[in-house]
Amino acid sequence: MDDLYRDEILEHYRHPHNFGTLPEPDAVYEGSNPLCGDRITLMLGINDDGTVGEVAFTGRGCAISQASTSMLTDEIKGKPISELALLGKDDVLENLGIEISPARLKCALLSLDTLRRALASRVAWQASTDSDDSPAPATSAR
Amino acid sequence: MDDLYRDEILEHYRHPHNFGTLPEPDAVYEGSNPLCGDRITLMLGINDDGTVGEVAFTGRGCAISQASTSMLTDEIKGKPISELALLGKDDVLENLGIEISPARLKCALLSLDTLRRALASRVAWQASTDSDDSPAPATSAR
Amino acid sequence: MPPIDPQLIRADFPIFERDFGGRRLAYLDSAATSLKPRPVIDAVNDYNSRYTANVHRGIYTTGEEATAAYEAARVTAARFIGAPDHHEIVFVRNATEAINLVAYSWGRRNLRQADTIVLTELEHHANLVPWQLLSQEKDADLEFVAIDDDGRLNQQSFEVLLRTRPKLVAFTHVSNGIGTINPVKEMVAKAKAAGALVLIDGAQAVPHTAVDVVDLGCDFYVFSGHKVLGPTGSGALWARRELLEEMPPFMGGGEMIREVHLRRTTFNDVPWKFEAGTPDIAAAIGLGAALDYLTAIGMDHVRAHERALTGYALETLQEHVPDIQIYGPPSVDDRAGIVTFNLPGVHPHDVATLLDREAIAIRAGHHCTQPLHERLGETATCRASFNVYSDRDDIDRLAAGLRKVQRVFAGDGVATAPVAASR
Amino acid sequence: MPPIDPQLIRADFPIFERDFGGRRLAYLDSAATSLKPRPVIDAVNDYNSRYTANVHRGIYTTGEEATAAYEAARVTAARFIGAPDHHEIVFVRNATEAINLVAYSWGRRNLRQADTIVLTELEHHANLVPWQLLSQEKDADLEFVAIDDDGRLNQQSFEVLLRTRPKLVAFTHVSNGIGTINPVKEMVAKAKAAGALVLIDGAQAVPHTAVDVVDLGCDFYVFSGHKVLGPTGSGALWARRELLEEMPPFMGGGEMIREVHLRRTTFNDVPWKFEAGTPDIAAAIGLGAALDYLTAIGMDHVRAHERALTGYALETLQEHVPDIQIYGPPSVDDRAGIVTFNLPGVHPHDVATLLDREAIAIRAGHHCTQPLHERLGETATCRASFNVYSDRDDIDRLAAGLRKVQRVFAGDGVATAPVAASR
Ligand SMILES: Cc1ncc(COP(=O)(O)O)c(C=O)c1O
Ligand SMILES: Cc1ncc(COP(=O)(O)O)c(C=O)c1O
Repeated sequence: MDDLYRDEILEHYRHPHNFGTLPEPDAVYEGSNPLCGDRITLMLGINDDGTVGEVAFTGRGCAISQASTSMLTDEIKGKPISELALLGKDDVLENLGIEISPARLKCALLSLDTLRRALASRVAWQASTDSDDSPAPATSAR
Repeated sequence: MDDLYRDEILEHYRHPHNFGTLPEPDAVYEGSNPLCGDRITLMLGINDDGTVGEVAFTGRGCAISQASTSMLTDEIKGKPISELALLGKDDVLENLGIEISPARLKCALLSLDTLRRALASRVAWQASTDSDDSPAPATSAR
Repeated sequence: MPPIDPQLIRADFPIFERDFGGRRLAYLDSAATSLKPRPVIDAVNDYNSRYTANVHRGIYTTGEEATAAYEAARVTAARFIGAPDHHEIVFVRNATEAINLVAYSWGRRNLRQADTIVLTELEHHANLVPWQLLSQEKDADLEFVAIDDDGRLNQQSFEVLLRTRPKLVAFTHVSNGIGTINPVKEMVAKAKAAGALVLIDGAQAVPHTAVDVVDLGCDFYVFSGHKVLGPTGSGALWARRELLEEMPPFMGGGEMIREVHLRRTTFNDVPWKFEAGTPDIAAAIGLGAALDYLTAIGMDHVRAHERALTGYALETLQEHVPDIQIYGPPSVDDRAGIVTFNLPGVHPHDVATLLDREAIAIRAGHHCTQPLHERLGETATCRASFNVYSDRDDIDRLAAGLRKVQRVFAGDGVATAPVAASR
Repeated sequence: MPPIDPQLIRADFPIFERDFGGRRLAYLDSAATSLKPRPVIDAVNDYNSRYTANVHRGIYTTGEEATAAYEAARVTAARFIGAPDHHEIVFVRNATEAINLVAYSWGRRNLRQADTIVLTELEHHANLVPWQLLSQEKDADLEFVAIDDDGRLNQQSFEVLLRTRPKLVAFTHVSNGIGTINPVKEMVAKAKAAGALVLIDGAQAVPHTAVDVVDLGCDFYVFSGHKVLGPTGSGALWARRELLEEMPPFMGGGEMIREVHLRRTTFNDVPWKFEAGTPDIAAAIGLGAALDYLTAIGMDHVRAHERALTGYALETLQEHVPDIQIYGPPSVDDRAGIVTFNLPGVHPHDVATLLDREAIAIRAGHHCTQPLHERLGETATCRASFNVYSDRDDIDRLAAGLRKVQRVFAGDGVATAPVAASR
């Protein structure tokens, strides 16, 4: 079984990194996978230089979705947000480092999908307001 | 092939007995089998003593339905109408004297079905009028 | 001696000959779909390779054979559920289509604004969404019988709702979510006394217990063939003949007509009025074979076997899997061959994935019963469900597999849910 | 060398190994349903005996295999008819269900009182009755393109009807009644120019000729799997993605939902939004195998083979069967592998019964095209129809059989219709 749920994944599941909330996030999104009931809320702080500052997430779900989110939050911290668009499915799967069957792909990719939508909602929200100090609206996806 | 379409059937088909119309029938019915397009109109004269007098039919259809009707009209002539209710599927098939496959059963039994409905419509019509000298209404069945 | 020897039965199911990493399959997802025995596979095969033809039209040998086999399956289906007249059996793709047929045909004709339909919180989405669509169209009301904490329908809530004098009451015979066997006969009697028509969703009942629609006293009864050892694409709607005769057609096309003119059409007799187009002939014939197979075993034996197995499963899991949480009625008398559970701190999807490595197939998710899961306070659960071919070995393997899952997740010795963790 | 060797092809169809009174079957009713080749039979078998499971839900090996095979069939079906996106393929039971789906979902949402739908007098009941039901509900109008005496659609009549600016134009690609191949692409262009959406009934086209829905330019295209060497219970609706996305659901239930609450539901993405309940998994997988089989042969070869065979049939029957009356377009360019005819003085049912004795299967009746038959002035006709496995021998046997029928009916030397007789 170790190849399927290697220790690192279980470790992230049991002790997720960046688990919690940000009081004033610059981008927020609640992603969900209704078939599984997985649900995560991702929050990003964005620095003036356009890099990711603080990151946090809350939510419930399976080991795969939780570990994938935990790993992704580690990965994006400090990165320019312009680079985040380059993150793809393969990066997420590489992080996990285990074989993901088609039925579990949605679990693995919920983190990436939520990140993309958080960034997109920030863009949409920036376009609709000129203020920068009220938090981005949290919307529910999918 | 002879067992399937014995000469007698073909003879009835080519030269149907009692083919034609009655000017003043006491019972009339147009029966049809929409799947085949078979259609016969059966007309009965009924004597004062309750026996079948003249009988006639018109219509188009396959050899089985036409021969079956031709034979049936021969058979009922002179019979008390009270006895006609006793005529069943087996009598018709016996008349034909050949094996009828399930798909052709409707062709074979159209004659009997039309006879029954002609008698039923006469009863209904008698119940609804007290006059005896106008012909029964021709209604279309099935 | 047990009435059913699963060893012998399993020999009829070719899937058990397949090698799954050195093991035979422990198939515990029979509530989703059942495996197929050889007589069913052969019946489908036979139609596809020896007498392939359309039905009701061909005046030739294979056409008559196909028609005879198709209509014989209808007679078999009628007999299997105690329908007095095989003209009352409409072949459909599955239970879902059967319910939609009733909603579209009977529902659109008979439901009026502010009329009420009573459903229950236990329903499969198939017995919920069609009524939502209908009630939205008609501006009618839906009401729901509540579930008690032990997973049974609250009869008092039912009786209160009946005071609204609903036009229709529709509920499941057996819950696919937690296995509850509802007291259908009594519920039908109450609903009829309140003047309602009653539809029963028999998708999880027909495979597992003897059903007699006349004895139940209901108006509509539906089931899926693929859950009762038959092929996918088969299923049946039963309804009382007068109802079927009054109902307008659902789909239009060939076969359901009597005479067609450009601007007007007269319709065929029941049940064909509801079977537009070329039916799934192979599936219907396969369903007939499945029901014959079960009749030969005897549905009382099937029920006894599954009841015993369910009891064994409840005991074994509770004894060998610490902290397991099991949902649904505690007594096997109120429970079909379905055991729904959760392991604290482990998501059902992870359970299913790890069990799959042991060639154990269970279902993880909401099982198409989201409202029930809301009621349970869970977004997902694990479900093990049985059929004639299931045995104690399947359950022993499940228990061992669940222990393994717990050990994997314990890791450092504590099974902690991430919800408890915090930055 | 012919591109298709029916001898070789026939070896793939087990039904030809069956003995019919010492003869092999001359199956000339392919327009009703096609025979099934071994790869299709095996694909169904395989699902039923090796990886039986429900789709889209099971987190276990067989569930993933079943899902992969089912969704692969969708991709195959999309490619087979040139659909740019496999999400545009909705699996249905048959062409009839596909048309009803469009009538219920698109039609009830978009059709208004006094709107017009243009159909043709050639249509199969499947492409007529659903529109009658819809137009009755909506108080909309149906108009019908006339048929010329040679069995082709009158284009002038079509253009006149387009001036009513219909909401929808629906017509058959190939007539199952008399074999006419309609000039679909030009008709679509005219209809689109008039602002209509266009639905094409491809039930008789997909089995016999290469189809490219993008090239045709239509909005909806439907076909049945069982006529294209696939299993009964399979079929597809193709529609442009935007249309499918805008359309409300047809049937409600599992699989077609995203989130279900007691009183409100959100729906799944297309195409699953339209696939409520457990689909006919085995049939869809079998359909995929059928389309792969035909792709390997090449649809251009299929068409060339059937075109040649149709030419041979027209010649042979006219030459060897005195007085035979043949309906439909004279040129094989305008005619698919369907030859419809009558023997004067012999009812089609009698023809079919007598041919059956020779193991020749033809169709006798109105072929679900009563309005066309009214137009022909016949209540019934005989129809011989071909597929890849048909050959000249079938046609020679048909011609000889028809001569025999004529001899039986001649009897006394004259074939007289009873209509001519009189008391
Ligand atoms: C042109 C045409 N349309 C529709 C149909 C209906 O097909 P099905 O019965 O498979 O729904 C047929 C088949 O008879 C057909 O030939
Ligand atoms: C209780 C119940 N009703 C209805 C259904 C729907 O069955 P199908 O998907 O075969 O239409 C199911 C199957 O999941 C069920 O368990």
